[in-house]
Amino acid sequence: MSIEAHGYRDENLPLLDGFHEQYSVHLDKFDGPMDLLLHLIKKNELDICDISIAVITRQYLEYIKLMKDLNLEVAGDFLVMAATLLQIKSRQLLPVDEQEEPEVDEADPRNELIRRLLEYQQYKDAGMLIGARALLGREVFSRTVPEPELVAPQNTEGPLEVTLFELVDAFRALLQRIPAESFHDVAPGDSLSIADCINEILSLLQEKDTIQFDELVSDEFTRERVIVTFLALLELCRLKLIKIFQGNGHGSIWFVPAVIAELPAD
Amino acid sequence: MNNELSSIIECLVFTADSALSTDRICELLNEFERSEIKAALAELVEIHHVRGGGFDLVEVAGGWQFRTRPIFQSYITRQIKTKTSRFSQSALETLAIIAYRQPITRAEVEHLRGVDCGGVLKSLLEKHLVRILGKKDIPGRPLIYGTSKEFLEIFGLKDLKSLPTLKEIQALDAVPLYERQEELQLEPEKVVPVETDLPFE
Amino acid sequence: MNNELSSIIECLVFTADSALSTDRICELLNEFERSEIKAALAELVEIHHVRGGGFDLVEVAGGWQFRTRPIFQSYITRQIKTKTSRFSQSALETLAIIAYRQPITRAEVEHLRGVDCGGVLKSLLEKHLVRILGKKDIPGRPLIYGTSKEFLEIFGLKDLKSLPTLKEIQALDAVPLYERQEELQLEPEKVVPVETDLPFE
Repeated sequence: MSIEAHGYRDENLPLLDGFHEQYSVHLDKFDGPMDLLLHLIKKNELDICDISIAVITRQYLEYIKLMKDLNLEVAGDFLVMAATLLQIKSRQLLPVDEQEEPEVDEADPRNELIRRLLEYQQYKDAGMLIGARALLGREVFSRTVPEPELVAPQNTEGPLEVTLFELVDAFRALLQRIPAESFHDVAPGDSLSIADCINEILSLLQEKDTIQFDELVSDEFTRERVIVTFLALLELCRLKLIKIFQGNGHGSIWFVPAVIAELPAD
Repeated sequence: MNNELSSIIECLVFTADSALSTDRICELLNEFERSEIKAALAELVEIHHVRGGGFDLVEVAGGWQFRTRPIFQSYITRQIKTKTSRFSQSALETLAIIAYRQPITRAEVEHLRGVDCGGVLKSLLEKHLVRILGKKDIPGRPLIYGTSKEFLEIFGLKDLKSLPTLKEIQALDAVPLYERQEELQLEPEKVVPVETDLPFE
Repeated sequence: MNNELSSIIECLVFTADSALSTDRICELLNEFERSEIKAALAELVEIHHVRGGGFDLVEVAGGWQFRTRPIFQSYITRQIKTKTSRFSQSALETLAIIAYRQPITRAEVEHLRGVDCGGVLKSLLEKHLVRILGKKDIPGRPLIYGTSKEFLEIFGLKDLKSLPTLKEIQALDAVPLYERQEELQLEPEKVVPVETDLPFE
């Protein structure tokens, strides 16, 4: 768990590669920078609410250096925290401006970090408590053998049980199975896709009968949004799913569903 | 029951996936004598018989099993009739395609799945998860499908816009660190907003 | 037990394939009053608790289920494989944050943990411990997450309210963390080396 125990001991390790995994196991014990900070605070027997930034920062950076010496990838998250620590440290070092009124003197620069650490510790402890419970399928077990009658073919009257993630995951699995070129608009990026916009309009039309063009773009009145919405409407019109009206000359554009609700002939 | 062995055997029979033979119990609990185990089993049968609950410990072909008492059969049947049904993989896949690619025709769904979807589509229509939006203006005028209001209800979605995008799900995949850093630069909203003033490294 | 209703309920709970909610029992046994059913359930819990057999009737995830008592774990695992793997610290931390703070976005979880959580989140989603609740009505419409019914089932929680309160956790803080960790290491059964199903790290 600690760096001292497993890190420095073998500095002249001839075949570092072979031990790479062993190292990473120990180093990874820290689930991120917050976890490492908490460890350092405990190790130095500091009070979270009154930590010595100088001590913690030095040890934190040593740890990161150790990770690098061991050729371990240092996650960006660790570097962000290093920057935060250095920032706090530098703010503490700045001479207090005597011109400034004492009333407005800045809050302790450590405060935000302390608040985050306290909060993090709460959830870390909560996680430990939850993890210490007797788990189903591990410490406790429920009955596994179904009653013979219950094996009977399931009927379909009951409510459906499925999660959203399963739905998305099914689609994702499908996309992985079929060649990418079958899809033209799989990854629309961050930009709006016409397909999304069509979905949105269809969904709105389930709720009301008429929609005004302006309503669709009012939330997000950008050039891109207007164009995409317009293209979506044209597509819907082409598919004969909606009818479009426009009031006088430059009046509002309205549209209504033009659904032919027919049942499948089979 | 103050006999710990009985409780242990009860546990084993309870969690076994089929009837558990006396031989097998003796094998699993080899620190106990066969005679002790047999006595404990007899005691267990007696305990459950006397308390007269919903189930009994019975010896069926090949071993021991807890079985509900036949007089309650009619209640169990009620439960089966209204059991929640789970989605088959093909139903889930078809529904996902329709959800993400609507408005879509059956031929398009089948092209993506590579198999006939008539049966699945019919069952989704019957469950009111999918509805017919209209007819497509191409030769043959095929029906086009989309998801229904019930679909949104089942998945707890406010509207179709709330469907997670594939990109969002894919973003959950752990990305190697070096790649992740590059990605951070490319996606400005994802960068943690604070703590950027001090250049480190 | 001379109460037939108790036996019927016992039957239903025993044959159900997951925890059976009080609502569902009332629905299945609509010829009985809800109050009668609740009294019978309480009686059943008592009966099984008193007899102290291999399993108990427990209330989890808003429902009722027979579960073996934890002390018999080592006997049960002689015949069946454990299905649930131990959770890594990052999985537990993430679960705790989601459980206490739901609905919560990935960015919020990551802010609290100070670390990227994509991989952990995905794995929790795949294990059905966490579910997507929808999208948050803020710019970018990020997905929001919450814990699932399976989370309560696996961790044996009656409902979210039975999570340890954060106040209790603070009280626990009186014991220094490292001492607690050493304590854990002293118990050999608790240090399980493999984490086969949840490759979080």
